[in-house]
Amino acid sequence: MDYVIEMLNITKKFPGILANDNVSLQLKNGEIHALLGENGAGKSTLMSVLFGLYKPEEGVIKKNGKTIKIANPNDSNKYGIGMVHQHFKLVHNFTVLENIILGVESTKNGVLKMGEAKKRVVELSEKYHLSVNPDDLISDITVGQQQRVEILKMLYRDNEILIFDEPTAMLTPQEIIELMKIMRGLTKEGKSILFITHKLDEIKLVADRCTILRKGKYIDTIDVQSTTKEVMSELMVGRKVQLQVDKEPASPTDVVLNVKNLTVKTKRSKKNKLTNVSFEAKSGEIVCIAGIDGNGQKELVYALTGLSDVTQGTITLHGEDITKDTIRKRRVAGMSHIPEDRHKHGLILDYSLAYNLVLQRYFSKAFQKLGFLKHRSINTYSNELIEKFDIRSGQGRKTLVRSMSGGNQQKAILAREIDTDPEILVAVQPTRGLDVGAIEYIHKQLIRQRDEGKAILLISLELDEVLSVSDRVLVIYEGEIVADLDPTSTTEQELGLYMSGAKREAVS
Amino acid sequence: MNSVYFLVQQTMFFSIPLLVVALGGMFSERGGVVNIALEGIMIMGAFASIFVISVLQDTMQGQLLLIIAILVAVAAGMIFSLFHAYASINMKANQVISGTALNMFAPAFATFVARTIQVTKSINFNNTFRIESVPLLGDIPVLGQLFFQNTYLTTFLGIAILIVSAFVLNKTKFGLRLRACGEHPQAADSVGINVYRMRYAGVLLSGALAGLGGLIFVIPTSTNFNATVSGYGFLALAVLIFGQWKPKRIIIAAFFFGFMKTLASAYTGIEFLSNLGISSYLYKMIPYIATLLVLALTSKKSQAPRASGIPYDKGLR
Amino acid sequence: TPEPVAPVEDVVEDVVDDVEEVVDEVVDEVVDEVVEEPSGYELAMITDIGDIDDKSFNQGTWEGIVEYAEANGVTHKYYKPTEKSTDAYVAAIDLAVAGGAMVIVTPGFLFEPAIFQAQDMYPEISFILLDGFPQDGTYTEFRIEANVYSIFYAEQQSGFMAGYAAVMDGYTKLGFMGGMAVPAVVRFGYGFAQGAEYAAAQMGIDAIELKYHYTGNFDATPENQTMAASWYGAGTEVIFAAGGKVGNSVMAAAEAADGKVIGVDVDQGSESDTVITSAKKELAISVQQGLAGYYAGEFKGGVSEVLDITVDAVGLPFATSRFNQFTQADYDAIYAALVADTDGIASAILGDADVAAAGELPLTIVSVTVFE
Amino acid sequence: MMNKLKHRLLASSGFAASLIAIFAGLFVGFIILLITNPDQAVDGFVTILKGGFTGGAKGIGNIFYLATPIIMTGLSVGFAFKTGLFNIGASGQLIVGGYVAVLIGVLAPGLGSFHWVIALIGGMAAGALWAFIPGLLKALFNVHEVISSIMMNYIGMFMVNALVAETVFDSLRAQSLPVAQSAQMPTLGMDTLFKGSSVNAGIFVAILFVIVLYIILNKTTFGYELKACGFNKDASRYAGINAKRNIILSMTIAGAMAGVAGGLIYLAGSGKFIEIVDVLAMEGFTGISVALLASSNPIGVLFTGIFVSYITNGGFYMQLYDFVPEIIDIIISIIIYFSALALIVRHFFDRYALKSGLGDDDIPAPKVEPKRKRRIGLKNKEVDKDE
Ligand SMILES: Nc1ncnc2c1ncn2[C@@H]1O[C@H](COP(=O)(O)OP(=O)(O)OP(=O)(O)O)[C@@H](O)[C@H]1O
Ligand SMILES: Nc1ncnc2c1ncn2[C@@H]1O[C@H](COP(=O)(O)OP(=O)(O)OP(=O)(O)O)[C@@H](O)[C@H]1O
Ligand SMILES: [Mg+2]
Ligand SMILES: [Mg+2]
Repeated sequence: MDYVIEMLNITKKFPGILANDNVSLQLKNGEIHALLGENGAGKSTLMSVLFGLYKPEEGVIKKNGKTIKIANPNDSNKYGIGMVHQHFKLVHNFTVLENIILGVESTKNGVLKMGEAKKRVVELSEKYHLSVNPDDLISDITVGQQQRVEILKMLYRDNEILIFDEPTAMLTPQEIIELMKIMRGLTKEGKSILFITHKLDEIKLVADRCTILRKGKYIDTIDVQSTTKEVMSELMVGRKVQLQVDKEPASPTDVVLNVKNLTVKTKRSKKNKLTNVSFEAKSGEIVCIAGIDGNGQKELVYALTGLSDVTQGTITLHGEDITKDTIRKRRVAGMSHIPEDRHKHGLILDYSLAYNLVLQRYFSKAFQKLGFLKHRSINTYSNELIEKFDIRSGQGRKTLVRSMSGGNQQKAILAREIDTDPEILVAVQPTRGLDVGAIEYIHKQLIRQRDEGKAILLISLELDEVLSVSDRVLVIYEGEIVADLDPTSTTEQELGLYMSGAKREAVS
Repeated sequence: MNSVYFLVQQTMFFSIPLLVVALGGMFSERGGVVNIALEGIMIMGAFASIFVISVLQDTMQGQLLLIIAILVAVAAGMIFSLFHAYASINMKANQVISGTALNMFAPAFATFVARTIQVTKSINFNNTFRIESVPLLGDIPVLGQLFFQNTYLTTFLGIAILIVSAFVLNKTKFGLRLRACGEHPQAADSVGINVYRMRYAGVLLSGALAGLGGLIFVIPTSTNFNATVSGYGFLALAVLIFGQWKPKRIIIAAFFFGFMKTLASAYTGIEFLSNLGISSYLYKMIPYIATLLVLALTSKKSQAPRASGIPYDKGLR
Repeated sequence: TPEPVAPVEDVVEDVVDDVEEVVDEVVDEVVDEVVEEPSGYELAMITDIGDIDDKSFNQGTWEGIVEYAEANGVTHKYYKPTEKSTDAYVAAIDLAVAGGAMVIVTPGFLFEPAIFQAQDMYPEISFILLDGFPQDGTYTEFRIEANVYSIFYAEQQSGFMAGYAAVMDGYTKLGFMGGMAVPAVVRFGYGFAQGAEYAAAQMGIDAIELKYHYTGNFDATPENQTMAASWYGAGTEVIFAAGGKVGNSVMAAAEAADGKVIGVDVDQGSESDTVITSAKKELAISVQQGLAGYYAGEFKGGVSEVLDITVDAVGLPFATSRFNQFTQADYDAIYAALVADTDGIASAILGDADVAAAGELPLTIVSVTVFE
Repeated sequence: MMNKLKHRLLASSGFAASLIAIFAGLFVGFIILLITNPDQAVDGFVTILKGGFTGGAKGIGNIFYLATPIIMTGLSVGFAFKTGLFNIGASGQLIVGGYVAVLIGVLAPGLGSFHWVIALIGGMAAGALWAFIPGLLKALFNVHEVISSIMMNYIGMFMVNALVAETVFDSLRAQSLPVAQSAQMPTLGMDTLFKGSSVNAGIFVAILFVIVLYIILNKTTFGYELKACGFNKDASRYAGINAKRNIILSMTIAGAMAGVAGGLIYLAGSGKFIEIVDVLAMEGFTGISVALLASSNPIGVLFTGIFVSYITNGGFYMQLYDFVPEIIDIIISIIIYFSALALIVRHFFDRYALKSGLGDDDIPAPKVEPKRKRRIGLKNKEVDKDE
């Protein structure tokens, strides 16, 4: 059998953890090979080794049977290996085009020839339906668009071995379908793909084979067609996982959050980011805001949580007008917030896990007296949360959050936000990047919160999640709420129509 | 009109060194290395080149000697900046500590060497470099008097450096890669750019320009070099930030500041200003206060290169 | 698996042992040091604000010491205090003594309180204090002991001659840039203005302009250069630069503007062709005389004197000056008049103690514009 | 318990690394000594090593005396660093603080035994005000604190020159007047213990502030907030922390420290005065080295301040031999340079500590500022509310 790439007996250590422990992986020519594993299982690490970002302590890499040395990304580029990273590697104040050509610029006497490059990028983006404007700044485009830029970067380089590290985490369902098509197309052109995802559906849809890691160790490589999702998830987690969310119908009571005629306009854009948005969330229900990325979700969340100002309208929490309140006041009044961007907002990467776990509560009586931190309580409390939410890391509460895996970072935020016992929990993409086991757990938590009488506002791009977790679905399109739906009587297709603006209903 | 000519000519003596050194700092910081050693590098550049001038001036004079001095200053600045590069890039050292060390080392070293060689630390030189009037250009009415009389080769060199710097930074492959390393070195690394090498290039360029700046600074304003550049390296750093790390703004900042400094020092020779009866202390403060005011009005969007000051560490997420 | 770390008790014990050892050693060394004969530098100078090459009194003094010491085969050394404070000066004196000093020269009035203390601490050491008289730091107690020789200079006479010569040489637009308004600099400036006045009266000139400023530093800076350039630009013909390296900035400006400069303290004619003359203050010579006295057993201890033109301590270096009209005869005449104090010409020159600011000098022909 | 101590020792690898830097720096210094003056190199070197001890009790006293202001400026710079701000303006804050202290010290002699305390508080307030301005400019207008602090250095210097000339001027010497006896720092008997030195209660004031700042940074919610802002402004805003307020407060506290430094210098009674000279106060820049050598840790600042003073004194005594005195500046700068390199050594130590199976729960908390700690400086993030 001819393998394009073989990674044999790879071992990679980090302080306090064996990220890869004698792991092997063989990629066949022209296949899509999925890599599955819990958060922190070592998937990204393994791929980074292949891409030359990390040097393994042990193991060899072979290409077409020949041992090769990959010391840095230059080498991997040379061998035709490209990678879309889980944490994007884009320069925020460069244009899309500049980011794509970076490293493979075409020049004349050292001077950039941007015109030609632009033409090629436009061609590529049309060919693969990856629509982006080459002249936009990265900081001005959505995460989904950034993802596309990452893919274009790889295509622009004509790489033959493509690594996708959780490329779908940020995409809309339509975009995911598109991406799957693209990936299939790419393999037809003779490229081979390594594909990391936590979504078993996606694996089922496109992957040929799948290698499973657990806690840094190699578990198995399976044939996707002949293996069920249940088996896969069991191999991955080491126990049976419930893939279907299981919940009683909601019994909402009094209104917790009331949003009236909310309008947000920013200095930069002429159009309103939000127009006359009104809705309410009651205790005991999960209200979901569904929509394609960039339709005002961010502005809505920022306005609700106080991260930015409101142009017009009111927000009331339990009857109290909080429209002009500070972030802290809203917090204390019972609003909890799982932010979309965990690195920007959710965590202080250079604080310990313990310090991060009290980020929203360090000032409360439990952790502070007369302005002095009660370290003992902080430490006990964080140990509890770590235990309760199964947050895995090298050095427990003393781990620097920066060194934790993406999934575990997310769990830390969840633990913190849920455990504050909020009146309303604003959860933005709470399961992004989590493994199925963790997702199961999070979903259960959300539902438990609901059942305990909390109101939950879920902002999600994933239709699956929207339909299975929520009790009520509001669809947002271009800054307006265009539908108020009952998830039990709605299909993904219908939802898609509202989300794309093809359909709308009058919402009070 | 005479005092206008005077002010413009004089402004150059302040602005051009600030401009050149700030551009040097720009290359370093856009590549991701904070360089507060500009002051020290200026001293080293000035020291080496003035020393060479003092040795050669009996056999050689004028622009040729100046060109040799320029080359020496550039070389000295680059060599000295290597220490900063090594510490901040290879050793992932704290860049402010390394810079502080170099700032302390340079004057001590210049004094030490000068004293070991010639007892006193000040090195005298004959200024044979001033251009009374540039042939042809100096005769142009008004413009000639403004820009092409009582000037130095280095003034034009400074302007040329500005143009080249702006071009290199924004239009070339090198510039693109350098900027990437200063904003997001992981991204640069992941596309096969050698971050270390680019950062070395940035720091070395800053060494070259700061070394040159030291020479340009000393020549028009004294007849000897005394192991100091009077804090102008730090002012250049201020100009760099004032200029928001962009060449076109840096020149505005350098000229604004230089002009204010000129006014503040020249007021006694300008009747209208000296008649205002403002004390010299206040005049001395004006450039700094004015800069603060302008900054307050223009800084809203200012943003340093994101990765500058952070040693590049592959393992970092 | 890594080696197990030594039990912590052991570690601590080791550390304590080490520390004890080091302390013992240090104590031994200190004792040795105190007992040990100092290696010996007989002549010492303590520097103050500037370095020994400040083109001002540190440098002048040091050059005098070096010259004397080399001519007479005496060991010599200068010491830098850790900071500018009386205590630090005293500590530097201690060090000089520990280094074997027999005579210590301290340039500048800042040493007054330090010498006030040191004269009692080290009665066997001789001190030469330039530009100052020992006092307690608050000007309440002044006292000079037999081991201190205090020297002042009549800088106003030197300045006077410079001003006189400048006007006699045909200049009518003058400038004065002093470093800081310390007494010696002020005396130079006042003398300069009065000398110009005197010459103008003698020549029947009815208007002389004098721009007058203290730069606030003793350095060569672009600011100083710009100010000088602006004066030249506004018509000033010659600037008397009395502030160490400020002079180098003035010379740089003069070279660009065809202006002229008058140097200070030492003959600065060699530093730039623009220097027409220098208002000298013979620090070196007076230091050498003081040292010679010491070695001849005639140290002028307990004496404070003002050295003036009668002992050639101030004046112009005529031979190397670049005058156009001012002749040797003119020079000799004014020199003789000052020495003889003809018509009270020398004693009439006002000094820093007589007038509070340059603007208050009683001048009729010279109009002084003071830039505060 | 013993186990814990062991971990602490290992974790103090930073200290070991600093020692390595010092040895390396001294070694290079020794080589320079050997090259320039082989006969006396050993003697000269020993003198450096002995630091202030060469001067006996007096020398020891002077170590503390010279250390006092640089500990304070070190605290000033270090505290701001912890909040992600680079206070390069300690020099201006120091001189403004020094001036107000002198002003009170000269003009208000009726204050009795509290005189020096009030003068010091005045200096502290003035320094605080001087840093408040860059803090405010940063918080409200996003003006980079480095540039505004540099500007404030010069403005402060010129302003104090003008004010001294107007208010407390000793016209005979162009400097400030001596402060009243009651405004001088008490010596607490140290003048007899360390006879002849200028050491005074200032060192205890410095130690007091070391402790106060350590507690603020490590034990209080305020410190938690400040450091959070330093690490990630967006996240601290998300956590409801008022970043703007913190920037201003942090700068103000930093300025207060530098202001105290100024007060301690001019109230020391060592015969030091504010001169009307256009030169920035050196102590402000030395503070940068002191803070950085200590990784901005207040306790560390105490030791590095004393160390820098120790070796500076060593350099002073080295003048007993035939060396160009600048040699000591060269050696100190080399030590500082090596200490920058030493952080990598320290990193290595930390790794070792982790790798050697000590990854259990009892390792002392990784002191909050690993890799990113070295991100200093000239970074500027908008603290603006709108996105
Ligand atoms: N640079 C690093 N330094 C220290 N530890 C690291 C580093 N990178 C990864 N780790 C640790 O190695 C382990 C594996 O991380 P990795 O990112 O490979 O997980 P993953 O399988 O990609 O997880 P996820 O699904 O959450 O992305 C984690 O425990 C993580 O904390
Ligand atoms: N969870 C944490 N995250 C970050 N830093 C911490 C954390 N806990 C403690 N620290 C820091 O470590 C230092 C030591 O705290 P710690 O509570 O471990 O002290 P201790 O000596 O163990 O005291 P005790 O056990 O009596 O509380 C504190 O000053 C604090 O700065
Ligand atoms: Mg991953
Ligand atoms: Mg504890």
